[in-house]
Amino acid sequence: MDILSLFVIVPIITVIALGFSKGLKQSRIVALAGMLVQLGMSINLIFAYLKERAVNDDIMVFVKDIMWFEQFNIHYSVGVDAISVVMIALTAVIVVAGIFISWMVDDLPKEFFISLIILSTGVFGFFISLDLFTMFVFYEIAVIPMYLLIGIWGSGPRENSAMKLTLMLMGASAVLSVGIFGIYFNSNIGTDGPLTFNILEIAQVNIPEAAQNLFFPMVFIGFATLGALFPFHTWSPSGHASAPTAVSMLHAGVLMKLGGYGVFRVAMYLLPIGAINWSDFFLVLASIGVVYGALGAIMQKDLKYINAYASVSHLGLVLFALLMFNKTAWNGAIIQSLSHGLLTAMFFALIGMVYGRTHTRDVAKLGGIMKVLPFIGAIYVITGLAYLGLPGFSGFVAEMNIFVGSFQHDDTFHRILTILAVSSIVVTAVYILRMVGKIMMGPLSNPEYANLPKATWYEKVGLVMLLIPVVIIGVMPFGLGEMLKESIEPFLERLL
Amino acid sequence: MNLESFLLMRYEIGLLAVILLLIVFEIFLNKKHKGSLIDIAIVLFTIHTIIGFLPLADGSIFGGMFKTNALLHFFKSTLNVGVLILLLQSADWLKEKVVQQNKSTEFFILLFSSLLGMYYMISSGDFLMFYIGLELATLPVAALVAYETFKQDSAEAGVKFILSSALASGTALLGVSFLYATTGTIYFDAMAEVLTMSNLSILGFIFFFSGLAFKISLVPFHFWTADVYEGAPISIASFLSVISKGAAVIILMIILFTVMKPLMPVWIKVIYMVSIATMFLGNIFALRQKNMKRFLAYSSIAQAGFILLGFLSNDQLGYTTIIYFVAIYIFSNLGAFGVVQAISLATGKENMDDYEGLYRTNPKLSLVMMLALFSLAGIPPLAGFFGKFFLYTAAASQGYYLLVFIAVVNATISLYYYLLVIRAMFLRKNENAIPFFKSQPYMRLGLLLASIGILVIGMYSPIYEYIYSISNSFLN
Amino acid sequence: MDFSYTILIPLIPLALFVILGIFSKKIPASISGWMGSIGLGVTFVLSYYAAYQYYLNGKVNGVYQPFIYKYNWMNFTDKLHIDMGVLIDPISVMMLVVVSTISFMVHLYSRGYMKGDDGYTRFFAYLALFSFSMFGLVLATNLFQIYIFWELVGASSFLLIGYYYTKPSAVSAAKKAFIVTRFADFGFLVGILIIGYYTGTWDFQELNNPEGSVITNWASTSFMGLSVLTWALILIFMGGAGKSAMLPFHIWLPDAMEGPTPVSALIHAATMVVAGVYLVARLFPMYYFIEDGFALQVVAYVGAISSLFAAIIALTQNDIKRVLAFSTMSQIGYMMLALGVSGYHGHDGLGFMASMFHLFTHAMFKGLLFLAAGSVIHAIHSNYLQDMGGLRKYMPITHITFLIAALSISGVPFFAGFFSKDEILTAAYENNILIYISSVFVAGLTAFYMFRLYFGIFWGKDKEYEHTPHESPMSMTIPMMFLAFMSIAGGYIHFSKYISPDHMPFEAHLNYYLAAIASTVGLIGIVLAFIFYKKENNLSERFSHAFGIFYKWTYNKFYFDEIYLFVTKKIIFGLVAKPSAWFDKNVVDASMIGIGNVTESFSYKIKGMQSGKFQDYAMGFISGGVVIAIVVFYLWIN
Amino acid sequence: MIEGISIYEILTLSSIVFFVGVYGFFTRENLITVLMSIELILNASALNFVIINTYLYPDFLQGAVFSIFIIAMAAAETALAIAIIINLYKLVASVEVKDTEKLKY
Repeated sequence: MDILSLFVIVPIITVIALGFSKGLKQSRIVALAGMLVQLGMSINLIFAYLKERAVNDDIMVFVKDIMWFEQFNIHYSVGVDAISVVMIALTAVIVVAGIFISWMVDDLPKEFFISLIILSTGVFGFFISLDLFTMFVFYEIAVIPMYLLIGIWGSGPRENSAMKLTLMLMGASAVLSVGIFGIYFNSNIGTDGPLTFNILEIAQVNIPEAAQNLFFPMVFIGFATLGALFPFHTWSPSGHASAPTAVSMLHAGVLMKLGGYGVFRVAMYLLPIGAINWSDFFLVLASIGVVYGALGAIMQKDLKYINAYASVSHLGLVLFALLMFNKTAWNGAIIQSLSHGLLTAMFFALIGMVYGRTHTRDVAKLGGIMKVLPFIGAIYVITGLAYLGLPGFSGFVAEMNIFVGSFQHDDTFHRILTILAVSSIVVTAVYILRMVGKIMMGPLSNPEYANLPKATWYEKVGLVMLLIPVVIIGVMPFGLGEMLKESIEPFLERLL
Repeated sequence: MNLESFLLMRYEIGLLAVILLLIVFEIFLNKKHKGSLIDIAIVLFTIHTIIGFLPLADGSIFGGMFKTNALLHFFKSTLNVGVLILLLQSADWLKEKVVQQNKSTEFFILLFSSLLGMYYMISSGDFLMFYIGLELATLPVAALVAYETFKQDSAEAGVKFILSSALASGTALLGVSFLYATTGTIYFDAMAEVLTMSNLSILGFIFFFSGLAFKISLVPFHFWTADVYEGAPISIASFLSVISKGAAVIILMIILFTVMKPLMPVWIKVIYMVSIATMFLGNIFALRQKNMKRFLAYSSIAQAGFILLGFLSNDQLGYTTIIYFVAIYIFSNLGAFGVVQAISLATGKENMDDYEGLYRTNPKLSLVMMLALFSLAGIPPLAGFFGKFFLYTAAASQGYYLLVFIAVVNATISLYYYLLVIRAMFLRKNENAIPFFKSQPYMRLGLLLASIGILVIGMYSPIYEYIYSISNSFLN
Repeated sequence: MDFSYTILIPLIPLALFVILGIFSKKIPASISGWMGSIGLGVTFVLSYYAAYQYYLNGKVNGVYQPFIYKYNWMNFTDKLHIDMGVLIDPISVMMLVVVSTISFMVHLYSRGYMKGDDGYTRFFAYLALFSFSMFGLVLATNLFQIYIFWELVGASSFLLIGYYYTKPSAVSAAKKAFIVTRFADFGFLVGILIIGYYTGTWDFQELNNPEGSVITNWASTSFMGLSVLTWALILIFMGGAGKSAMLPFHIWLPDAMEGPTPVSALIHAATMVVAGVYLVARLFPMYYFIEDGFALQVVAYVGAISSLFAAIIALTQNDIKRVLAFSTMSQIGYMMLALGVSGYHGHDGLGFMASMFHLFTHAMFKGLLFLAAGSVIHAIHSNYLQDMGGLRKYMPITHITFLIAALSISGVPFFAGFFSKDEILTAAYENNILIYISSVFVAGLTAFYMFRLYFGIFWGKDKEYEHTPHESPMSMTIPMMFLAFMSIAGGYIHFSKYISPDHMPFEAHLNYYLAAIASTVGLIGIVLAFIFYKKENNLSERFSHAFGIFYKWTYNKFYFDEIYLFVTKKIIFGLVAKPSAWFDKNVVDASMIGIGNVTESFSYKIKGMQSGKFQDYAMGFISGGVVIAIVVFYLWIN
Repeated sequence: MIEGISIYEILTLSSIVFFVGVYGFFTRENLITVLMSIELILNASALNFVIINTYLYPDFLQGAVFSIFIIAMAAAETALAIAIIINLYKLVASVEVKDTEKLKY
């Protein structure tokens, strides 16, 4: 068995094992065991990758290719570069943390963990796929469990939120599929070879400009909807608000990253001319998203809504950076994906903990929680500071890469948008501090809160697991940046 | 003519033997043991199905009126498996409701006759055989639709079905007569050689097409579908929606790609329009349905619209995807209908609202339903996804990106209403949920087979490759 | 010479922060206080040792040489990268001394001041974090490193202002401080980006080299009539102005006094707030040479105006910490204007030197003022002047040290402030007479409001105290005494020997003529304060009535807070954020939902098609066929 | 082949019969008369086959044979339809079209 396919097989085995387990205690242990194996493998993968990279100059390493549907030339084809490796690690961390956070899920625990792990299977599969078809399959596998996860274990208007989320994302994937067909049927232009879904092979041909112009927006919107591109972001706030904690974590932390990753891996790599021709248009949308999401977050009253709009803003920055077409910005985009994934997951976990204890997420009703829950409060403040881009945390590294990269364009259009995007750091500070200040600090808003139970061990483990990589990236960005840049290079070359 | 050439009709002869044996059993079986007829029928049909998988030569008999080839063998076997699953799913219903009325043998005879008609219809080599097969496939079903003689709905559905289908076959016949007028022959091969594009032939095609479109329930020839499904017994609705529709799709494919080949520029346009209309209307009507049978009726209308995408690709890719999708569709729809059947049988409830909270009481049934619906909606890794994806590919291969776009939008709409059922079963909690019940072994086996089909056909690519390898065979 | 040990100066507080932060629950208060103090004591010693070593032996051919130890932290592009490292040059060493002194003293002082507080360990953790950040800022080798630590000091300032986090006013002050400075940092960051793009480097050595390509090529790209580098410098100064509470970003500083008083002393008087000054000083060659010092003019005027503005406001405030805060702002304005009027070579660099000198002395006496004020507040549990009076009897050490500091800030001869302020006035006089006049006026105002405080607190009538005030414990008074010593002795250091823009020592002489004017003005201020406030009388009230509206404006700090509130609440929240939230809900989201609703209602609209009457179905069947036929023939014929 | 009458007249006739049948199908309110209309439609087709065979392709009897089968099928269809209608009559005591409108939408 090759090292990558295990990332799909282990979750599947876990799901099967979960099928046979009974009750909360068994199922959470099974889920945790499976995902800890996954986490161990993903850490191992980082080192294996570094070792392999030293001797292997291919764009992708650990490539494994099995013919699947011969007539369509569909392969089960996997391989990774640095970007997928770090994304996989991110996913594994968040999934494990998510399991810790849902340690006490009471309703249908087995089904909960099954859905969660199926979702993560989709995500893992997506990150290792080199074949557009396989990638698309995993993409949809990742989206669908969301419906059940939000619908069954969610809160508030969960049914409508789940429906909106699923339909918008599947609608986006529908648009994406048209784009994929467009790529597929142009994949042998100039060569006499068969049509192919393989990303690396398609990258060898130059799809005609007219086709690129037609299909780029489809592929881009298809992926970017998942990355909360304005104005296709509205599934995200309500979806997040209704989702149970671990799902919000996984969703904002990982699933939304599929968007940026797909844009990078598919849209821009395979349709470079289209990307360049459309970049201005989408850049405007992404910049609007950055500022607009931040402004939207200021006005929200529900903690999860705040965070959801913050995600719109931060992921807008990812798309924004990707559209800048240079190494620094792309490096920033990827680090931002990682950083945002971890931080949002932390935020959602914290919100979940607060909500689980106080049964409200209304900013106006909360206050002074830090006094009662010092650990949660402290982590909340740290997360907030990290989120607004404080040096020493991953967010800073990401944002600075993005800003410096974006600043390499010296025309007025890019300058204005860049400065607009930079201004979001101020607005981010406003809403983050408003939230932190209101709910964690200040006098205790409700005397009943004085006896809230303290953070439990599994909550602490979950949070600390997420915090560690945030700090590591923030303090020691050098290795990560170099590792990523090497992998970015071949993708960037297509655009230049 | 010799025995060997008769053996080309092995399926037909086998099925006929089953029918005759059943009549014999009916005559000689003690009245008290009439219930065991069901088991006998199932066993006999299983044997027939298994024999069907044995290899068989290609060929044609009766001067080309009856043709057979690898594709048809495959498809007949697929229909057999479908009918077998259907029988398994309806065995309990027969035992509980029909045996008392002493009508179970008729049920099998009518059902198998209809299947026999389909065999002949898809194997036909001229319009006469086609017509006879079509009528043989349709008329017993009409009787079956009205089978629950004590129910007004059933009778009403029967009336609607028989009258509408008579109109449809009348129209189709008029079309055939026009085609006959332009070419002077009713043989497929001969007609294909001399058919040219002319006003009369086009008119003939359109009339003929409307007759078949009625069977596939394509918009605007679909109106009967929902009413008949709702009124008919669930097994029959299921039969209409999977077996009957599947057979009609195949013969439509054969006729369009062989006989009507000269008219291709015309029928491509017709298929294009009808496909869009069918997808949209089917979906939009399905949105607000509360009755599960009606719901599945509209959903199957919409699915038919997707199938048409495969017709746009005039090559092996197109044929393969059509057959592949039909096979997948049969399993998926049987899964859905099977669950509806099981619940209806246990509780008499057929409305979506009654399904609320079903997962908490009957998790396995709900899971089968979910698999079936997600397969219909085209969610990976279930078979329906592969079927739909390849249909899109077929259409896109000819550059019909706009149509593919419309189709994927429709797939999203369809996801909405499939999710409504999922919502009722999984998301809702209900005090008065359908209590836990245990289905009979036949039903469980039927659902299991359908689920396996849903899970395996898509991911296991050799099935697709096999279909691909035989899909060309009907052309010669 | 090897200065690599200076890397320990930031690292010791960092280690302290990590240990105290993680184990804040486990470590008893008594130990954490000592840990912090000893740790900072070590940095204090190291800093003084570094200063000793550097100022005595750091010269080669009469020029102070920079010593740089750095490693590559993050690469952006081929050229642009961030280094983390240590830059030892005259001003950074001077800042090390300032920061470590004040920080050490504040640590010592806090052991007494914070005694019995719940978050004692947390407090020392924050202090350690701040010290780390500030040292990092001071020692930065490049612009981006400064920015990184700049943000970190902002964050630690946020944490420390909001230390009493259950108090809403503290929380909102903390938020305000962070957001206002963050807004200013936005400018700073854009400035950094501009510099990075147009010069390809952030390294101070390359940027500041007067013969280097950066400075000589300043005119190569221009934007709206000015060199882009000038814009960058102005934007960078915006960041500096934010941190240093210059107009119009000063509004956070008075509110920041919500933090514990030692914090005010450390951060909001002595060290962090002068970061802006340090930043301009750091980039001084750029400011001076690019576009003939246009950006430096901006610095000068902003400094002068802020200085005057703050001094006027300070006259009327009743919260003693706020008076000190405005005083700080005013003094930093001094430092800024001194930089602004400075030249580069030789004696022209007097302003630069004076600014650094004043930074040094100001840190000592302002730190002391805050510590003394803290001592007073500690004793009577109030910040307000009305609640104080006659305390000299109860708190002799506080009284004396406060007096020394007040004399020093007022520019009374032989105290440290006299020397540094005099150099500033001299530099201003030589360059810009308008700024000079304003500065002299400010000197008078300073003396007046400082002695208003002094007399208000220590003289006048005894107030009714709940319990008799008593002198603070030794842990608090010893640091005060040390700073009092420095507030006198600091003036006698020959700064021009050590610090100059071009790193070449020069001789600066006291201009007795100007010194006499300044001293006289200061004394007039003191005398006026004596008349007004020595004894209880109604003079001050009569005067405030006489000034009427102007008094009211001053008392309300010229309504700056209200203007900001209006802009943020009404314009940004009300006219931008709220509408965009509304737009999102009612247009973007509604249109997505609308698509679904329209489809569904369409479904209900057309349900009549399925009328239930099979004859209608037949009609549909036939007419459908006819329509297809019509369309096909239409299409086919075309 | 009838002297003096061309294929057009007969085809016109069959078309008229077809559309009379269709019209009848649309408008009759009694199920039995609807069934009769269907007979007209089927007869029109049968007529077409015979006429086309006779006038255009007299060499083979394909059309004529076809028409015989049509007649047979029509009979079967009618028998079945009547049976179902009778069953309906047993249930609702009516053979009116309006009594078959329960299932809709």
